[in-house]
Amino acid sequence: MSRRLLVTVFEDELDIVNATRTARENRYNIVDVYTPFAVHGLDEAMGLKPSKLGWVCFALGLAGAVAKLWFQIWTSSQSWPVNVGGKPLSSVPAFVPVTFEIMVLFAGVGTVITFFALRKLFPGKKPHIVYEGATNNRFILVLEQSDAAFDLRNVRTMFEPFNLVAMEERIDKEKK
Amino acid sequence: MSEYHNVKFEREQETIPHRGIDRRDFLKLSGFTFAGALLGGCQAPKVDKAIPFLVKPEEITPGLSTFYATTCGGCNASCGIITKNRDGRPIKIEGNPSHPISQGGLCAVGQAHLLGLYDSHRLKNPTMLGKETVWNDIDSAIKNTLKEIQTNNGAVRFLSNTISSPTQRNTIAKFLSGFSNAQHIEYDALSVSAILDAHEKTHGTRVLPHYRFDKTEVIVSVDADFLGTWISPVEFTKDYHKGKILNGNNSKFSFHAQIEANVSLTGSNADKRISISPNAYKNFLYDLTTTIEGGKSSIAEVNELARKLLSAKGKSLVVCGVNDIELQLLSNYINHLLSNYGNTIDIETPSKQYRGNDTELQKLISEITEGKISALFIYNGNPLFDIPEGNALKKHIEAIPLSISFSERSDETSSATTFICPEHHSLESWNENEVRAGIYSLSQPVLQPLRNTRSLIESLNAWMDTPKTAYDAIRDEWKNSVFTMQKKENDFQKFWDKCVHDGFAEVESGKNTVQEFSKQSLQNISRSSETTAMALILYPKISIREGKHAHNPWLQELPDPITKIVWDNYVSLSKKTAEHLSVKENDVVEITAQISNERRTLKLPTHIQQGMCDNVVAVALGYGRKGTERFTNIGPEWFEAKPTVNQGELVGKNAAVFLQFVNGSISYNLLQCSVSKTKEQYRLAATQEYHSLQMPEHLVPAGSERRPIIQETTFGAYIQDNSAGSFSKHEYESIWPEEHQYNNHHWGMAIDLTKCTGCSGCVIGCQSENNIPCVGKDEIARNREMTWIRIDRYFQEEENTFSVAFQPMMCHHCNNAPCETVCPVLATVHNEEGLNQQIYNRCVGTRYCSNNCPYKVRRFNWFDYEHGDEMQKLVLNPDVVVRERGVMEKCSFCIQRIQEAKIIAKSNGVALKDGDIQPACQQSCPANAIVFGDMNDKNSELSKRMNDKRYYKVLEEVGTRPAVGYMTLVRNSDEVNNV
Amino acid sequence: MLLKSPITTVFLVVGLLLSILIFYNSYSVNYRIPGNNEGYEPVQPIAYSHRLHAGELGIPCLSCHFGAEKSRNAGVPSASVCMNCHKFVTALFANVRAEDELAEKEKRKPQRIISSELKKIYSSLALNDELLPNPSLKQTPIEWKKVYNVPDFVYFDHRPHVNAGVQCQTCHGAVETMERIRQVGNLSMGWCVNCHRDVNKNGVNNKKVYASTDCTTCHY
Amino acid sequence: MSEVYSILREPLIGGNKTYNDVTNDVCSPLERKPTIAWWFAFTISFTMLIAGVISVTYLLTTGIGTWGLNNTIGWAFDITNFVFWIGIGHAGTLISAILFLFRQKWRTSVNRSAEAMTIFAVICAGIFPIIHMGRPWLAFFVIPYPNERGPLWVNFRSPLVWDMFAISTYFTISFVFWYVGLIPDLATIRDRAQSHFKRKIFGFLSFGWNGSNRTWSHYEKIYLLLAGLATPLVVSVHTIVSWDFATSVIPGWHTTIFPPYFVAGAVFSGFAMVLTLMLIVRKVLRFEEYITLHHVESMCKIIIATGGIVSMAYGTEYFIALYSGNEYEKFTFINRALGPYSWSYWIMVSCNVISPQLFWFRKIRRNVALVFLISIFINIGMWFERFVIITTSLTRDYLPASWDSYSPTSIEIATLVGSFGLFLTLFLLFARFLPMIAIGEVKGVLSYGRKNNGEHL
Repeated sequence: MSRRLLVTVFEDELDIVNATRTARENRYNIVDVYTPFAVHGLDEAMGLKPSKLGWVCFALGLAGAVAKLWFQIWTSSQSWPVNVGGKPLSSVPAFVPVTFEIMVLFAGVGTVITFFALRKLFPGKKPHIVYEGATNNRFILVLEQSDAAFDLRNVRTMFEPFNLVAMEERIDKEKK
Repeated sequence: MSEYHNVKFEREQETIPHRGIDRRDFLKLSGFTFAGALLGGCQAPKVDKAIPFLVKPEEITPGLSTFYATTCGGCNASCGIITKNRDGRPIKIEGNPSHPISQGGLCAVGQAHLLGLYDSHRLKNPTMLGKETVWNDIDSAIKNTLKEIQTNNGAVRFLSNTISSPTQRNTIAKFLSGFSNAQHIEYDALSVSAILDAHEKTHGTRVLPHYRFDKTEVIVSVDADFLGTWISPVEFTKDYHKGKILNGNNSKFSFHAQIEANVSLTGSNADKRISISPNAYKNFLYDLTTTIEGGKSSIAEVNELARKLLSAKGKSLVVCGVNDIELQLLSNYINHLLSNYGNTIDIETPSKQYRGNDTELQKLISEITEGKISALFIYNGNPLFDIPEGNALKKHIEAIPLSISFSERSDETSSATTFICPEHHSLESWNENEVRAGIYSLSQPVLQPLRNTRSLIESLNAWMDTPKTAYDAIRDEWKNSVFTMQKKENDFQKFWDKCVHDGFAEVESGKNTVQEFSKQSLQNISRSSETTAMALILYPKISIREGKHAHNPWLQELPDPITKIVWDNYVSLSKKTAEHLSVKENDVVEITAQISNERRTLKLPTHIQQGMCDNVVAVALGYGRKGTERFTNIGPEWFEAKPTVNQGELVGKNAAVFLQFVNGSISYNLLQCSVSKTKEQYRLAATQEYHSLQMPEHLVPAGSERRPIIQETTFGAYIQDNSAGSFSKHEYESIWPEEHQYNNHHWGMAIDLTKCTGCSGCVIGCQSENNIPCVGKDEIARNREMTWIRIDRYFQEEENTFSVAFQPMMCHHCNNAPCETVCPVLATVHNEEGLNQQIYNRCVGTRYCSNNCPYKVRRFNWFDYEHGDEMQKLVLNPDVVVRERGVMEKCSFCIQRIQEAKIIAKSNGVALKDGDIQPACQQSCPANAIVFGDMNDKNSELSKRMNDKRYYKVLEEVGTRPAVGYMTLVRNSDEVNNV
Repeated sequence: MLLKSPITTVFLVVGLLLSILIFYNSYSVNYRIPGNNEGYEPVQPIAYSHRLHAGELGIPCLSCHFGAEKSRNAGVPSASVCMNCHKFVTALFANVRAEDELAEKEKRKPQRIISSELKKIYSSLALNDELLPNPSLKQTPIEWKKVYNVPDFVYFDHRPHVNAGVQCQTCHGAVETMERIRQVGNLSMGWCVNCHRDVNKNGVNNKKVYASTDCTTCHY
Repeated sequence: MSEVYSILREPLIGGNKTYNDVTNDVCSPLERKPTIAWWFAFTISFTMLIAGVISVTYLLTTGIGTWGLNNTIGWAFDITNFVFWIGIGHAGTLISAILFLFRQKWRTSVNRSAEAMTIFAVICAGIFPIIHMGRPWLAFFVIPYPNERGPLWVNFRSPLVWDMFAISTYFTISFVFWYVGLIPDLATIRDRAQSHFKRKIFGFLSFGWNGSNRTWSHYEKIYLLLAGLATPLVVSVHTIVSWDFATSVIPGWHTTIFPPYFVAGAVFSGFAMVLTLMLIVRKVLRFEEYITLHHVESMCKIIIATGGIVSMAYGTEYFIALYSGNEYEKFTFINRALGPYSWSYWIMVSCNVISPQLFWFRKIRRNVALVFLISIFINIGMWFERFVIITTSLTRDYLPASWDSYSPTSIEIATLVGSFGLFLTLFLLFARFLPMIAIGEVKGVLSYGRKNNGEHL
């Protein structure tokens, strides 16, 4: 199915934040906002829920730590117990450093990979640039013309105070 | 056990431990990528040959060692040795415990002369006028010339070192009897001729007494290094310690005073060391004599010694190492006054180890120089190198019509002679030595001659046209004389077999007839006027001695026990003298002396030696030997490496130029010389850089001026309290639970510092047992010596006292080994018998273990070290892997011996006995200082020592809990002068 | 990004690769860790058949490889050992009998039959066909190809194994069925160690034994 | 919501830049031909690198003997360099992670290159533990991989194994952190790239980034998480490095205060190195408006702080040693100050304790030339700190008989030079091909200290 989209372009971070907020307050259906850098307050303006990646990170870290600690104890006291400098076979205090490192490794790398997967980012992916300068100095708000009531004029007047730079309609072919 | 077997060592490729060169080289080449390592891992099957005997000799089983008792050819002392043969070739020499002379001990030289057997520079064939030839040709040539000489009654002289083999003596006598004007002259490079001469005068018999150090309570030695190089060091060391027994209340501990100028091994072990110049030796003895006769000396020390000596009449001993008849007469007289003859000095069954006669030698030299000689035979000696004016004789000897050397290599002398008829190496030939009256030590060949050589007996017999093998000759000799001197055995074959098996025979020899002591020879000895001139001492080093073994890299690289310097001889002088001459260590100085109105000079680097007498310089003999130029590139080769010997130069310089005859005997002390500084510098390489347990003054933290490494006390204090001198005990508390028990065996070691003389026999023993390479002078200078056992030597010099302590240091096999915890790859871990294992093939070489070792006993393979040429590689011990570059190594307590002993015990279904396992260092220790054993065995020799009050552990406070311990060093001196 | 490819990641990656490789390859023959010549079956200078001697004739291993009992090396028997029997046995019995029958027919003295392989032994000992010393020949040792070849840094000792009652076949496989000796087992450290562990648990043919797994049991 | 800023603060970025200016300024060095200065620098550093490569090859083919080490001193230049480089790395992580957590806005213009520096430093550091091995071709033995030896594992009690894990983790995390930060900028470059080829490459590298805020919100999260992870990591890494020594029994190594002491030292030296590089960069690439004196000053302040900690540590160490009553400890420290290697000790003290004190003066903090000079001094000083700890402690430990001295061979010196060569070469290539400044983040703080309409307060 295809959608009719309205691309509105701004040139300052405060404008885009306010524009987005107003759009949402006026019950417009916000598809996405494209900015050259992370604009603070935009999530809240768009009404995005805080990312859950924190939990992923925690879980992975824990898994890594446990696995590594077990591995160290197993290798040095089960698999082949050796008397090293008269120390006990499983001298746990000595195993802490490596456990910690592996925890960090798993948590860090794991989370990043999850993030890429989540946002379907991967090397060589074809970028989908909504509007020239989206990665330079343009702030783009994309609205969906969901119902017949949608009226471009209203939108323009609504965005006037936020010095709107450009506005154009598009038919979005791609499957959502 | 057989007497002779015929083996080609080449047959045994399969058991020579060649390293998997191909694989490892490939590894190195294949870059250092892990892919490379991976590839290196995969390899096509390596085709390796297994070549069995065609006809297997009865007693040889590949992989099994056979042992043969024979006699050491290292020096005249003729100690009893046992060679360990593997696949037909000797790989280790050890002391023969049942031998009456050496009693199981063996010195560094004795153990090292094994390497000489595989010396590729030994002559391959007899040579005539410098060209190699075959025996028949050379024999006929010689016989013809001999005929001429016989016809025109030419003078025939046979010059040799002391020959203590009756068979050889008789053969020579028989041979010479064929000539109208013939004589056999014996001399010794390290001559004690004056002792024999003196006894001829005082007792009417020219013999070398048998000194009984085991019976003495007071020993006064004037410059006699009897624990190091004098006459029979191993025997004397064994006996010496029979007089020093520390056993709680029933201890006995002899008093030993050493009067010397240079610091000798004996001096450093003395209870009291009096340092005086050789100029004063004579007066010292003279004063001692008068004091003992009842007079009084101006010197307190002399009176003190006299008192001590008189208090021990018949149990005292005065020995003098100065080869001067007057001094010897004096010491004989003192011994006579103390009625030591018959008690501590035995001249009725005298020693036969030295009988050189310097007077005759002097006569011969003049004969040679006057060109009176028409035939000269030189056997087992290198006169052109080691006698006074030696090098001057060269042209005269070349002029002699028939000159024959029996030297086994082309040396200074043999290169001057017309013919060289090379003698076997002592391990290749049948021989015997009458070491002492009634004690015959037998030598049997332990492998077939490697070269086309021939024993003296066979040569002489060949020239007499009475061909006879050495074996037959000796066997007959024994049948007719030795056998008849004993009662026990009446079947000769049995007797012979037993002797060959034991390596010696003890028989009843007739007592040597001795006259009453005659004093008249002493009449014209008087006190000489004191001089303060600079004196020069020519002394033999433990390792190189007179230079006979100068071609032996093991000995060249053996650190001198006192100076710790390797690969060179040098001028030792005291701090004061150095300041006076304004020279520093390594400055080259020139010694000048007037000898027989001719100016002699020698340039050598300086070594400043604490404890030396001022105004005295000491230089070691035996250096500058022909053939040592080969050591130029003995070390590893890389672009910053410096050669061990500069191209074309020799190792050290020959100090024999300063030798001269004084009252008919070779004098090693030159009482008048001058020393001057030169511009040159020459780097000496030593294995120890800091020489004291005292911390440097400007760095010393209050209250810890001395490192608590060596426990030391006096005999007096010991008797009061057996734990005298102990450091405060450290209570060890572990934060870990005691998880590791050593229930079966727990190996350990105890080293008695009172016994250890620092002779360094253990160092060579270890080197030969564990395939330790020679690394060359430059590596030593960089402090990269590879020896697993080193002997730490500490000095303590105060205004009037000077003392030395030796401490053998090897891996301590700590229960809580710091090296193990830090090794990332488990290449060094503990085994269930408490050993600290080092696994070479796992080691990646981080050197972390070595850094973390408080004893610094780990050795790293900085390069791929050469193990000598193909020939010398035959000495390698097949039971120990040759370590590759980049791996750490260290003392393993001779794990290969432990494993062997355990396997054998297991196969025989018996338990290991204490003493079954002896590491190489313990086996030959002439002082029994080292004891290895099982700490779990409560009755083991080790446990006994561990329960001794003197037992302590070094650096206990670090908490490493070592398995090696030491025993307090006790001296019979009045006050402790802690090293 | 290759340009910045860091030592450390290569380190890890290759470590991983390595483990995979070794894991995978420990089951394949063509990959070899040092000393692993599993399946190595070289042609020997003399086509000596263990199947015939040990199998058919049932000669016990130790009667030729007597070293195994008292020395670390089992030892390749010397030619003189062969001669103990082959002084008399010079060829397959069948061939000898054939010759005898032929001689019977042709009414002549049967002549001595010598198998080509045994000839090699005789000539190496410089013996002629009558097995008498042949001065024209000179003794030349037989150069067998070594099959079991443990790395230089491993000290294997036959004594404790044989004396503990370990069957030769445990390590050398069913030799009595082999025409030519083939290496059985890869001589890897795990191969040794796991057997040591196993006998400590189960003993050698129900006899309790103790086989140490200390490093210095084999490495010194 | 929108920025909270004080009108008293001067803006972080000078010269009223617009978003577009920022993009242009940062990207232009990548688009114009390399300058003479760049080529000059590159040739020098590359020659140094070659020298290093040659010496290392010689080392690997000949043996560790080509270094000046001996039986007593098993580590000297090798591990000194290792610790030195690891230390350098730490500043990068600190700037990017810790300052991020502390919301230090000024970090934005330096963090990118600081992180790059970290990565290159860790590469340099990582080389030494490998080449210092006697048999580096078996270095994989320290990895616990399943093997045919029984299997035989590694010794997890050994600090060297900890190092192996710490360094590899540290490298991976720093790299990921750096790269994640790089992605939006790569996208920016991609979108303004002229050549098709360049577009392709950056297109590949930028993971199809399009600036969607749904991505941004997750992105912000993981950035925070990574920062949160990197912070303890960076502390742990140098702690573990210090344990190489602290867990040993050698007087002068066996010291409990090492971890904090080493971490502080690491940050100290790291910032010195950042300054050294940044001052060059801002001159050569004309980044004065981005790396302002304000940045320089704040880094100087951090240097005073960490320098203070380090000096404190020196003092404490000495006091503890003398107070401990352990004669070996006592001796070691007296020996450091007065023994044969006292010169290295005093170089260390004068460079690390005295020279940073100058930063108390604002004038000096804002004098670029002086700051540069002092930063160099600190680098030298910190190298010597490691040398003093590692080598001079080894030269005289327990048994006087095994005391010995050490002097480096030409090979060792060449290797040290080579490691600098590698570091600089990598850094120059980075400066050539990637944005030196985090465009996205700088834009984020552009408004900092300005009115909304852009012009200056």
